[in-house]
Amino acid sequence: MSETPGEPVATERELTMSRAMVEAISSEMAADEEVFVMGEDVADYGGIFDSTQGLLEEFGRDRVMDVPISETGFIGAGVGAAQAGMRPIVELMFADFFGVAMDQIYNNMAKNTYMSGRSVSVPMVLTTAVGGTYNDAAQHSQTLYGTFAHLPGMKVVVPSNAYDAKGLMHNAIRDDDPVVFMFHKRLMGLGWMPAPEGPKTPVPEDDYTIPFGEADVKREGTDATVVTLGLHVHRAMEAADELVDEGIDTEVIDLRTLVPLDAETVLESVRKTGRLVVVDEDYRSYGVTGEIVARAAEDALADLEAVERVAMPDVPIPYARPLEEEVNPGVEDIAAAVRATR
Amino acid sequence: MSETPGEPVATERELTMSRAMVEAISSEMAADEEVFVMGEDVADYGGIFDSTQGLLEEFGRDRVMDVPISETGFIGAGVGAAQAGMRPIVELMFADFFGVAMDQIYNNMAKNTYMSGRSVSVPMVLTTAVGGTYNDAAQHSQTLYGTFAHLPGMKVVVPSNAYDAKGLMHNAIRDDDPVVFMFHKRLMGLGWMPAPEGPKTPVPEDDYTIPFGEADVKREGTDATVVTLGLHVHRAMEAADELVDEGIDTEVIDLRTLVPLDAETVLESVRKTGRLVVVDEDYRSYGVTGEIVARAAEDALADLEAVERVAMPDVPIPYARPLEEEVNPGVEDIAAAVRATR
Amino acid sequence: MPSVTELREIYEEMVTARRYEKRLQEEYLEGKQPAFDISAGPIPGELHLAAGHEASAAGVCQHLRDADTVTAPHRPHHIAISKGVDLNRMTAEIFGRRTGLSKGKGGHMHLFDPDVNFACSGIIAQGCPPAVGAAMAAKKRNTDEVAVAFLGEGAIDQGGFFESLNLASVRNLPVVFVVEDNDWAISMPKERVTDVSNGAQRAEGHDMHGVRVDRDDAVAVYEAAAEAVGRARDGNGPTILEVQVHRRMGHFMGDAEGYRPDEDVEAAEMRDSVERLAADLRKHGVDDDELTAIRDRASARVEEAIEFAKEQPEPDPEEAYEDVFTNPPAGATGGED
Amino acid sequence: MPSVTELREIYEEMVTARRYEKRLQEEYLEGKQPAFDISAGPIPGELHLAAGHEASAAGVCQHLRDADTVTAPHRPHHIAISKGVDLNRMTAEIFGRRTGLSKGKGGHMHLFDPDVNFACSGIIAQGCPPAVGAAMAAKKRNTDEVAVAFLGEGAIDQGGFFESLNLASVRNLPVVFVVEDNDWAISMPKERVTDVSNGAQRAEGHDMHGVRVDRDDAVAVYEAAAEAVGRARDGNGPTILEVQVHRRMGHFMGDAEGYRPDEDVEAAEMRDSVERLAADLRKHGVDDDELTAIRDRASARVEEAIEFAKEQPEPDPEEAYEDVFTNPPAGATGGED
Ligand SMILES: Cc1ncc(C[n+]2csc(CCOP(=O)(O)OP(=O)(O)O)c2C)c(N)n1
Ligand SMILES: Cc1ncc(C[n+]2csc(CCOP(=O)(O)OP(=O)(O)O)c2C)c(N)n1
Ligand SMILES: [Mg+2]
Ligand SMILES: [Mg+2]
Repeated sequence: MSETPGEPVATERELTMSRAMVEAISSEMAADEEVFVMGEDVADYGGIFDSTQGLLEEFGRDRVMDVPISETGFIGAGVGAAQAGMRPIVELMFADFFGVAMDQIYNNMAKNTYMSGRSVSVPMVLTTAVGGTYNDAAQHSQTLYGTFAHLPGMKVVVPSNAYDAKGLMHNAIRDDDPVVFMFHKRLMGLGWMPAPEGPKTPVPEDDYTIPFGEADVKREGTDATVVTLGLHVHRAMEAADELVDEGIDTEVIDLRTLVPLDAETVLESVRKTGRLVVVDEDYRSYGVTGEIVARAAEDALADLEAVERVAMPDVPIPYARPLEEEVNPGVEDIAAAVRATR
Repeated sequence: MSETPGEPVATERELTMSRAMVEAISSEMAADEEVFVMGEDVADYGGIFDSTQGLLEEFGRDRVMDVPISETGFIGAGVGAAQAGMRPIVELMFADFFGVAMDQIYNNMAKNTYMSGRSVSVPMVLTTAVGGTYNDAAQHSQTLYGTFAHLPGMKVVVPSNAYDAKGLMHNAIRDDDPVVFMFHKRLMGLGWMPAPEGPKTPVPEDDYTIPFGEADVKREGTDATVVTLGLHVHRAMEAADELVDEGIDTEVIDLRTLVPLDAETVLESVRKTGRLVVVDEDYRSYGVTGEIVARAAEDALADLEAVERVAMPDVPIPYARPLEEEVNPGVEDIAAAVRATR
Repeated sequence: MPSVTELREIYEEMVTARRYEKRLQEEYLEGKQPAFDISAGPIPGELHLAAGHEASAAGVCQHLRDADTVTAPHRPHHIAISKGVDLNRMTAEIFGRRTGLSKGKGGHMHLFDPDVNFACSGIIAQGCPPAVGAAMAAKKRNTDEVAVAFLGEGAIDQGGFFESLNLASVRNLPVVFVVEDNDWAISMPKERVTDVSNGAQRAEGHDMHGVRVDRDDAVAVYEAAAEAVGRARDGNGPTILEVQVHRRMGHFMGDAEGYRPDEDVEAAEMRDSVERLAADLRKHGVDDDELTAIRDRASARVEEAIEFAKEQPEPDPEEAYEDVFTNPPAGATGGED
Repeated sequence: MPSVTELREIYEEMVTARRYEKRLQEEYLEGKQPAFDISAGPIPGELHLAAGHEASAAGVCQHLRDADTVTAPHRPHHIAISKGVDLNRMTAEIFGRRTGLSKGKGGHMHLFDPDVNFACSGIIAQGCPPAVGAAMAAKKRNTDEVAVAFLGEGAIDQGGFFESLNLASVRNLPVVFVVEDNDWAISMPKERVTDVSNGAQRAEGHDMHGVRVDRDDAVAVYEAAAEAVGRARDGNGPTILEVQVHRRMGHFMGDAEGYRPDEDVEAAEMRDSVERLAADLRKHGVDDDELTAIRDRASARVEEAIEFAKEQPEPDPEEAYEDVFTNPPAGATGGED
């Protein structure tokens, strides 16, 4: 799993996902003066979702910069600084706000490498909070995984636990390309938004990287393949546990990165189980679930016996608890979909 | 096809797609004072791609408004005017520019109906030019079909010919919901960008509507189903003609609208042919081709014998002719994909 | 200068808003004890309270009619109350109930009341363009309606605000941009994010009018707004009206404000526009009994709204699939899950 | 006041740019006769020429070094030339050749030359934020490098411009925003889209410096730019520098300019900054022979670049799949078609 020389030392130390993410940032900032952090409320507040907690104290205001509520301005400034050779980590507070800055994100950040014939690089990390489950409604609950993954030129990373978050963040900062690092609020381990079991994991103190494009088989199984990411990795694992009692042995795959996509691991699994369930917190149509199903249909059609998609339906995300619970795929929805493949 | 009382009178009069589109707008403006047009260069210029040609002369500057290069400002103003009961037609000159105004488009225009529990409506048409083939490179050649279709709350229309453009535009303006009307530059019949054979069709002088969510079977066939939209309808027809000589009888489906999606017509065809080829000018991954394949895999898996996707690969759109030709799916690419399903 | 009757109305709106938010806060925190858990308790989601902002909304909206449009940001309650939004249904919405303004779909940042042309959005400055559009509609229809966009001082660095200024100015539209300057954008003090201490100065880049009310004072706001709204109504174009207000609480409930100096919090508490207006009213001969009566009436109305909300049913889960479209397509996508 | 040597350099850049674009125009239109077909002829895509804008770029860039950053908009050639972009490789790029600056992938709106820190973008005003970022990098690294963002007068209504002003101002960054005011944004005259006739006035909303050069005159630009660039280099913050220029042609090749009064075209042709500078040079004792020699040198350089470009090979189709990433992932998505 690790690309750094030597395996990370085994550890019992458990970290929340936010601590793990910050540890990677802090280590890279200490190692390289050119790495800096910029965003709204990243300094004194430490990030609304603790994504930069403690960095101001460690590195000071010059390297941990609060900026005006001007996402086009400061994300574009990140692009400019990255092209000048620095390695900015820029935070878009919620992925839902992408619409005020999307031109910088996808017309400059994502395309400049290609449009320049690779004479310039944009070694920038765009961190952003995603996801629902706490009733923040239509403008603050989306994951938008499909929206970012669809547009070429950005690597798109979605960690589901602390161990991965640290390794993927190290890789993101060291990568010479723009990386969109989408962290799920519910996984961060915030005091005011308890995380489920799972994302808090043992995390080695040393640096280590997790390469992009390597999905993680979280649970091996022979009867059905559940492909998912982010928060829903944990829900899928819970569903898989539940299904054991019914004699259904589920394989659960955590994609970890959407771009690059590890289609091979998905295909291998589908060839084995013949049954594919894709679970996504993003909208159902024209997104992640469609892509994964299409990959399987293209390359493993003969083995495919059943296909199910479990995703946010094509509605804006509602506010009231029973409504949000209805649309956000739950453990029971996943279990039912697996059953439906039989 | 028509929802207006009585069938449109048969006609020999042929119009370009741009003339047909403008005819619908003009007729609706004459009928309803609340319809107006706003955008960059929509007045004296008549739209860079002739999408508003002649409207200034007919309706004057109050109803055909040039506006500053402030897409967030004027698209958002369209939302406000629509919520106040007017029926604005707002032009985003190129779909590629969505990133400077996406928040108004998908956080207000698309979501306000739902977020208000339908106490407000947003009867607005967002027109926008899409597509490549003339070497306008990475920031002016995209279709972004998948990007718009993925986000719920907007109806997404992609006409492939003059007859459809008029009927769909009438429907778009009369619809009480936000409609994104994506017209392909290469189909408009511009003097300086010759259209292929096909989009110029007979167009009745009377008003008529084409309902959303009804795909058009352009060509019946028994051996393979090609599902596509926009410019590539014409390329698929050409490929189908070519394949006849090889004894392959291809069905070609023009989706016409992505939201709502007429999955039923696609499924019926796939159940018949067993072979599905999806052709799209948008990027391959996490977009239209994945969705259509997934629909077929979900609901017609048993009938599905082969699946192919022909789309823009996941690269920004290159400038030089041989490069753009390589990435933009051509007639030969489509024919080859159909052959590959056998 | 507002009449005494108007002063009483303004006062009543302000104490209604203050009382309302105090009660919301109590309800919100209930069930979030001892550890604050955003997903627990009777009120879902985030909650941004506006205690200390009331003078701005009350002073401005005194000049507005139901037909005039108001757009508000993420901190909308005081503005909604002054604009005359139905308090019962608004509260039901905030509690996530089926009879809420948006049937429980919108929530506290997405309140819509078309009867009084009120709407809000949770995205910074993005209420400005729709307000410009409402003003555009008014002008096209030749009415004398106006539109007012409220936003925070942190929002005046956002592109959508500037584009709105320019569009309003070049088209001479009847719109007023009311900037509530509470010195903070979450944890970021104003001077960290802009060099301009008076936000109304942004007007100078657009040849439009800009004025700042430097005290947290409803009467001063009323007077400045009289001019700004009057200018718009008379067809004389847009104005930026910046108003000094004070954030008496955290940015949202649960914000411990570790970044904020104690003196700043104390200062905000000292400069209480509600108290100031009460003193003004006393000067105009309104006695304490009458003030108490107003406050009691406000409290009663607030209690009624909260009672109403709590009695309302929650929406059924399947309702989540409704209301995406006003004209739902026959074979609509989505719905299944 | 520029020295005579500097004046000569400025003149040479201006005539190079003028000549260059004349030749590009000829090449572009070749193969598009008799009917204009955008997809025909040796130069692909759109072409936005800058004849009449030269004084701005030449006057400003005279103060810049290779290490300074310049971002340009959709009309970039004169700026690229003044910044010292490699003319041969730039031309090869415009012709869509494999040895072009971007290997034929970028085209005329997406020219990148990292050797002289030049980049452009086809999206209005969106070169401003990256220029601010380059200035931020310079400041963090404690160099005295500056960044200059060029844009049109139509672009100063775009949100990204304002956000850049504010960010540059509050962080006191070494950046100059050069607004080339040619009175037109495609078919829209300036007064139709903003009330502000002097774009430098936008600075007032941000407490930053703003200055307008009201004549299309390289010497005046040089002097104003000396101050603006000097201010940036000395750590004294950003400036808007607006420069009156003239659009001598259509917005892009193929634009028949039906919307534009004949007098406006004539006026643009009369006010020729190249001629004006030649007259200045003559006043400084530079004789016609020398001017002719400069022009000949420029022409020769232009011919060489065009010859070079035409000799270059086109890219192979498969090269389309390369260069998406600097660190391409092992099992990359994309590629297949
Ligand atoms: C475009 C966008 N960026 C960031 C946010 C997150 N956010 C919500 S409120 C807020 C601070 C707003 O400050 P201000 O405008 O001064 O209003 P206040 O909260 O002080 O009333 C921020 C940054 C957002 N909602 N939208
Ligand atoms: C965000 C965005 N909106 C619209 C356009 C289309 N467009 C290209 S150039 C142009 C006019 C620009 O005018 P100005 O800034 O004055 O520059 P000029 O062309 O006059 O040099 C427009 C509207 C664009 N490229 N980007
Ligand atoms: Mg504030
Ligand atoms: Mg211009």
